[in-house]
Amino acid sequence: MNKVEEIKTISGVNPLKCMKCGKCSASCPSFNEMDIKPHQFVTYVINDDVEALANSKSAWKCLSCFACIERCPRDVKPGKVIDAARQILIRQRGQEGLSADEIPALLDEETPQQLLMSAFRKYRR
Amino acid sequence: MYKISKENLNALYAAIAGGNDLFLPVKNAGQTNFGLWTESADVDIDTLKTVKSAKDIFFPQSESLYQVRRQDGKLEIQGEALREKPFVVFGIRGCDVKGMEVLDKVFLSDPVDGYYAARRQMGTIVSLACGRPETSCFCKVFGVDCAEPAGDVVTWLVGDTLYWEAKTKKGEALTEKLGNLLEKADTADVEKEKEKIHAIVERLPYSNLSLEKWGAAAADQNFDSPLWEQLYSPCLACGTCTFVCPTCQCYDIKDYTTSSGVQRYRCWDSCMYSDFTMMAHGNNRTSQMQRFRQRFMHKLAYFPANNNGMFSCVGCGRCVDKCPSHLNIVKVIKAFEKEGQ
Amino acid sequence: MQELIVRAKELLEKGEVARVLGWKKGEQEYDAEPAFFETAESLDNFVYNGFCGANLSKYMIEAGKKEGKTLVFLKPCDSYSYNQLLREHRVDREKAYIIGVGCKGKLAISKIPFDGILKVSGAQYPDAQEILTVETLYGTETIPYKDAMLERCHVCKGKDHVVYDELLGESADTVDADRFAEVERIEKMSPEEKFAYFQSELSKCIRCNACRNVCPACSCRKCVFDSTAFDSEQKANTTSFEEKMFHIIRAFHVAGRCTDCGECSRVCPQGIPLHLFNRKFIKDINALYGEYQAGSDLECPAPLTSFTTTDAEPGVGRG
Amino acid sequence: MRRIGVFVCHCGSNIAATVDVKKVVEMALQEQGVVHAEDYPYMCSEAGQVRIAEAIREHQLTGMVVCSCSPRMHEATFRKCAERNGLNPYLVEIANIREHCSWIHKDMAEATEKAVILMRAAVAKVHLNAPLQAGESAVTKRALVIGGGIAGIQTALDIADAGYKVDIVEKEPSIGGRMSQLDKTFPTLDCSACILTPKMVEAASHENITIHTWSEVEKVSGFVGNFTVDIRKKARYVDMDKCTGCGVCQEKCPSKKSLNEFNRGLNTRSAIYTPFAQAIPNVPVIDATACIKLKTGKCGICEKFCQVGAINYAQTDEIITEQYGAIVVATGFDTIKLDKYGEYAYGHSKDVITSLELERIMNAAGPTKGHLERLSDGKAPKEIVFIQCVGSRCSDDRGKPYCSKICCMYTAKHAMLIRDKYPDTNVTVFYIDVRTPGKNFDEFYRRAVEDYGVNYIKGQVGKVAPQPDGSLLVHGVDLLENKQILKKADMVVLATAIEPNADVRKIATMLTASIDTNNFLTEAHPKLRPVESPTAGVFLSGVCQGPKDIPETVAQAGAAAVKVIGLLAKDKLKTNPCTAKADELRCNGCSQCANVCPYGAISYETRLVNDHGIREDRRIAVVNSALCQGCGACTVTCPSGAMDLQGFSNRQLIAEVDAICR
Amino acid sequence: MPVTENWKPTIVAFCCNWCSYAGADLAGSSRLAYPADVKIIKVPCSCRVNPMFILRAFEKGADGVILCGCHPGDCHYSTGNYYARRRMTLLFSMLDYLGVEEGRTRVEWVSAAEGVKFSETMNSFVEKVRALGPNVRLGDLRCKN
Repeated sequence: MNKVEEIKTISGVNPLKCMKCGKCSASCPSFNEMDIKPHQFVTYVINDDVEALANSKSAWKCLSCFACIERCPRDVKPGKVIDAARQILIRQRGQEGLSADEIPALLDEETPQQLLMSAFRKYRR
Repeated sequence: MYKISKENLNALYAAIAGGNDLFLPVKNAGQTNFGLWTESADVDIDTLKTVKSAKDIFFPQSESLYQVRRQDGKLEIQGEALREKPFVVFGIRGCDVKGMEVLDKVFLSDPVDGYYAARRQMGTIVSLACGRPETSCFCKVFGVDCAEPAGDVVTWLVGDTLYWEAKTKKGEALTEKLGNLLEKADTADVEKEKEKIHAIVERLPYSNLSLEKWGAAAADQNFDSPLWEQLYSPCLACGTCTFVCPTCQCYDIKDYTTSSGVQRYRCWDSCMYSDFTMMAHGNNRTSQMQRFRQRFMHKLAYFPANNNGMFSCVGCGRCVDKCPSHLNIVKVIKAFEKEGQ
Repeated sequence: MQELIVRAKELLEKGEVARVLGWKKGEQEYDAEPAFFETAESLDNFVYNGFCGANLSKYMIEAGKKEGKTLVFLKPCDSYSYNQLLREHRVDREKAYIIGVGCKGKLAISKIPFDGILKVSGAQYPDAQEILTVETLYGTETIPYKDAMLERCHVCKGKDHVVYDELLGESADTVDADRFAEVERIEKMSPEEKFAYFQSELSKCIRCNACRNVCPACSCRKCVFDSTAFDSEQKANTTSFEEKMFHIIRAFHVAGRCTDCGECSRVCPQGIPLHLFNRKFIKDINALYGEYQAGSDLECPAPLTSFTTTDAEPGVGRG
Repeated sequence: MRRIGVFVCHCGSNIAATVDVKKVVEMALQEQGVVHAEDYPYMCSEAGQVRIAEAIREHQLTGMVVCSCSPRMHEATFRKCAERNGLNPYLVEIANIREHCSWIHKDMAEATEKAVILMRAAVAKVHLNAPLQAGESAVTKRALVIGGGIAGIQTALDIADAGYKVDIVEKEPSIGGRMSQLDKTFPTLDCSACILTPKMVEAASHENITIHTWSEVEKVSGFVGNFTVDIRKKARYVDMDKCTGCGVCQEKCPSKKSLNEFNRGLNTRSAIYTPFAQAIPNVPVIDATACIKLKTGKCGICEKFCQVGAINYAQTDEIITEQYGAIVVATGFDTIKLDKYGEYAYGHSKDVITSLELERIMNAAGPTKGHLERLSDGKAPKEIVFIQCVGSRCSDDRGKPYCSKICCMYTAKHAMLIRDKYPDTNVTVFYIDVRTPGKNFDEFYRRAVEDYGVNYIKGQVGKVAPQPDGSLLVHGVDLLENKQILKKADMVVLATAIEPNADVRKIATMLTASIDTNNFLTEAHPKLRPVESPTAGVFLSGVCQGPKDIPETVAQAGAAAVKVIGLLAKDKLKTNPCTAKADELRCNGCSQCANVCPYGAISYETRLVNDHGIREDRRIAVVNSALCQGCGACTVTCPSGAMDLQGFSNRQLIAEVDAICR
Repeated sequence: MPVTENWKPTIVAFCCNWCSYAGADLAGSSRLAYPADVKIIKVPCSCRVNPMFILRAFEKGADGVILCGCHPGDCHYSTGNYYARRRMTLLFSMLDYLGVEEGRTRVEWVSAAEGVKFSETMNSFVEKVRALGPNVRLGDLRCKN
């Protein structure tokens, strides 16, 4: 399976459904940190450039807050697309993500719980 | 006379079935009817009366006559092949054998029915005496001796032994073929059995029906009797009596469209049905009373009138057992008997 | 029985009815036949005992064409059939005087497994016994009344008549089986087993039409299976399962109209349990469209001529 | 014996490229009764029809089969062709070898084999076809318009002007509909009321128009030309004939807390009310759920103050039954509910409003008397954000998959009006696309940008967050700049998707008119019959058929009116001759068929029947062929097969089955 | 008839004139392919389909029969498909009861706008019937020679 098919299978997203309304980007709390903006994710899939997406900063800046997934009017769900890109990367790298046992050591007062949860979601599947 | 023990009957059936088709009473879903013998068949020669008589081995309930095919815009007719393979009917009772005689009168007199004639020719009848006659039996009235039925071979089941006696050439040929499966026997047990059967027959409630009011003369005498109006009223106009009857011989001819053309077939019909002999102008018998009368008048008056006094009832009693309304030929005969007194 | 005769004679003599529809003594105790009685004397041959299973309601179609009222004796289950005919305008209530007679379960001679039966005692109404004594050519036997009862009586609809002018006689509670148990048993089979079962049963059918002609719901003047106009005429049986069309369609035509009177199974000369077709539809109708007893009333919508917008989809229950 | 002709159409290459038409002809000639078969490139063409005509004459055809496109396309063509040439039109059958064969199969052998079978089935059917004569039914020269908005009013006026009687049924207390709620109209910015009110008055005063307001359609039966409709006239509690519309009752009414529906619930009204000043009829209704007298029996103030004694608390709903020849559905639209769009804070903040609510706010008769102010604190908004496509173009279950069509234009209108009246108020429009096809539409939008300085930003808003200071923080994006935008606003206006009125499903069911998954009524043909429902005699006007602006609605209303006029102008309609018929010899008179007939077309009579010599009185079903629509429900209910459907008889269908299965 | 790889089922599809027949037309004009085994018979309404037609089709050699009508509530004749639904529910239940393979009968509601659904329905139905092989249980032997 090529990367494009893989990302479609993992995310369950049909990128062609996107109408480029930008609601995802408007909703994204990490928008300014991202090099590739949420509404652009699908373009990379359509253009067969999953590599760039997986190697983007955005892949790791996404907080998995799901705002874009919730609000997307076209059922395109950029959050799932970027998550799938991460998956592909993780699969390539092999198992070297965060494990549940490591979390207590990382805890400190300043770190928001939500961040940890999203980190866990991101790095540990 | 020969004999064979009951436990060896399967070997006997197998031997008969070599080179012949063997029809005999087979039990299926609780009912016994004549069927083709196979190793797995549930043979039942203890049941006195099969639901249907053995009639449909010679005159099937429905049979194809010929096929018409359309080939390149032309019609091509292909007749059904006549029976060529010999067969044996085993376990047929005296009344049903007598029934064959009635059918012969119809189908073998001019114009001869080729399909029937071929089957008669290829068929060997092995009859079986009735060890335990039933309440509804009245074959004696029609001159049938159920202790000594007709047939190519006659058999008696006495205890665990089947006695076998060939009566015709066909029967002898069959006996010969079976070779040493059968062993020689004397007639003493069979004679005793016959006596026993005759004694029972005397005690049967309908054994002494009087046919005085019937026969050829009845065609005129009984036709307008007011009794018919009383007798017919419970009749449901179903065809049970005709379809279980060993002598009813009416049929209808119909066409059926198949993937390969039109098939013309005939099937049993019943004079009890409202569409029996329906023609373009309508029906020649419009009321159920007329249809009901027809059936009994045919059996007891018209048939004897045309066949030297031979009735077309053999007293098997199936209609007595099976009529949903408990109407039957016995009640009809008795009603006319009483009328005269 | 005597009280039925007395009452019938009374009504006949008073001129309230022109004739009586009941059962007439046969040659044996067990072969009483449905009959019309037009005179008081003829009623001496009237009989009512455990063998009077025949449902007289269908005869009322013909009776309705005659002059004057007909007194008819209906057992509780027969009254459902009559009601259904009434609903379908096949009988004229004005021309019927209905005496609802008590029933203690009806017997089938075919269920008494002895050869050469000469006399059966214990089936006489109103004094039916728990044990029947059967004299035969080959000795005297006994059998419990219940064992000789028709299948339908084991799953009796109840002791109440749904239509009558007066009631005479007591009924007994005869239910000792689950009406749908056999249907459920078949439903649980694999398709192969089901097919084998029905093939075995239906291959016995001789197309005598007794089931159809006795059926009060099959009251068509001209059955489709006798009719060339539909190209549906069928008389022949040619294959091992050839009667399916007839039996499926017959059951379908009476679906929602069949009162489950059981006459079809009673009269089948080949002992085919035909009621299992009708009862399957009844069971489905009850489960899918709400409990429905055909003939129980004249008004409530029939299952196949009504609907709800939320009915189950065809194929409901499939895997 | 039938003499059947088979005509196989190539349909250019549409059929001939996939089906071996010569082979179909060859096989047709093998069929029993087929005396002629030919193929031709376009059977439906003039030349094709000439060939058919010649064949009918030459071969004295008594039946014909055309193997061509769907009967929905050209069955009528070929039937007319047959009729012109002396062959009863119902002796024609179509074998659909295009839509059902050549267009869906690629393999020529396979498609040809199927085409042959379809031809055989049609030939088998034609053998049993009987010549049928279309009956006639009278046309009731009166039309019903359901809905009294601009669509309904225009349709009614056009029909009435042509000289036919029209009734308008409107469920609200006044006609006028959505348009009466609008302030100005695009692209001309003329006052909505100013152009609508004259039409309302004209309708009310037209001698051919009867208006039933505060009324609903209860039941519809019958068929084209002969509908019977029950109309529920809801209790008004005010005598229409006595009331002078002075308005005193409304002033005096002590129950003033009911939400004002006309103002979209933005303010309140009295229990006795007229929805708006120009209401027609100008007769108030009493809201029974709010009226103290009706609820408790005490009060009666309006009755006391009414000088003409028009108040009648004892009034009840009244059902009137009327006959119509045609029915026009003009039930209009509503905005969708926004409860699934939590991110826009509609319902949380009073300052997030729908565009329709803005119409009321901008309107001089509205809740703020036309002053643009925040509903939360009454302050004039300085920053207004418009969000487009709220609930439109959504493929999820929160919104609608279609474009609501009117939002781009009314938003430009709103933006322009605000900038014109309040020049120091900034207006920002977040859009996905600006869609302005229409005469002077794009020019209008450009004026908003160029002349009025409206700030259009491409990008959908993600979230509207009410702030503690009462402002609204709009999380948007500028896709062209690829920048996220956080904008503080005083007011947010949502261009909410429109959807067909909630009642339309009920009405469609009553009319047996088909409806799509979005509850828009389906037109008979999307291009060629856009104002007709597939149900004969039912026509569509306005947004009930699909999103439309006012000029389009008025145009369609006129088109629907023309169709109605065309129908009512006929004295008789040809009825479908494919009706049910009972065979008196086989009918049991059991009444089962009547129980399933949706048209009440079956009745019973007792008559003397001669059944092959048996003469007796029998109860027999009789079908009223003017009422029967030919569905066939009765035929299956009939156990004896006495009831049959002409044109689709038992034997015909069985012949088709046999031909396919042989 | 022996089951071979080249065996093709005979499928009869009864389609109501107003919805499903038009849906089939739409499938055609949209070039949505489905097997040529499917042969459509036009009926005015799904309620016109008599159970006898279905049994007749099987008797004469059909391997599958499908009935398509307007969606419940959308019947052109307002109530026809509701009756059809009850009739077919009972009929199919009976056929299941007799041991006829379930995949040989089906009812599907297809509107005039559902060309895609029509095509998908036919594809899946034919696939199922093909998997079941030739219809033996409801066939009339007279038709098979």
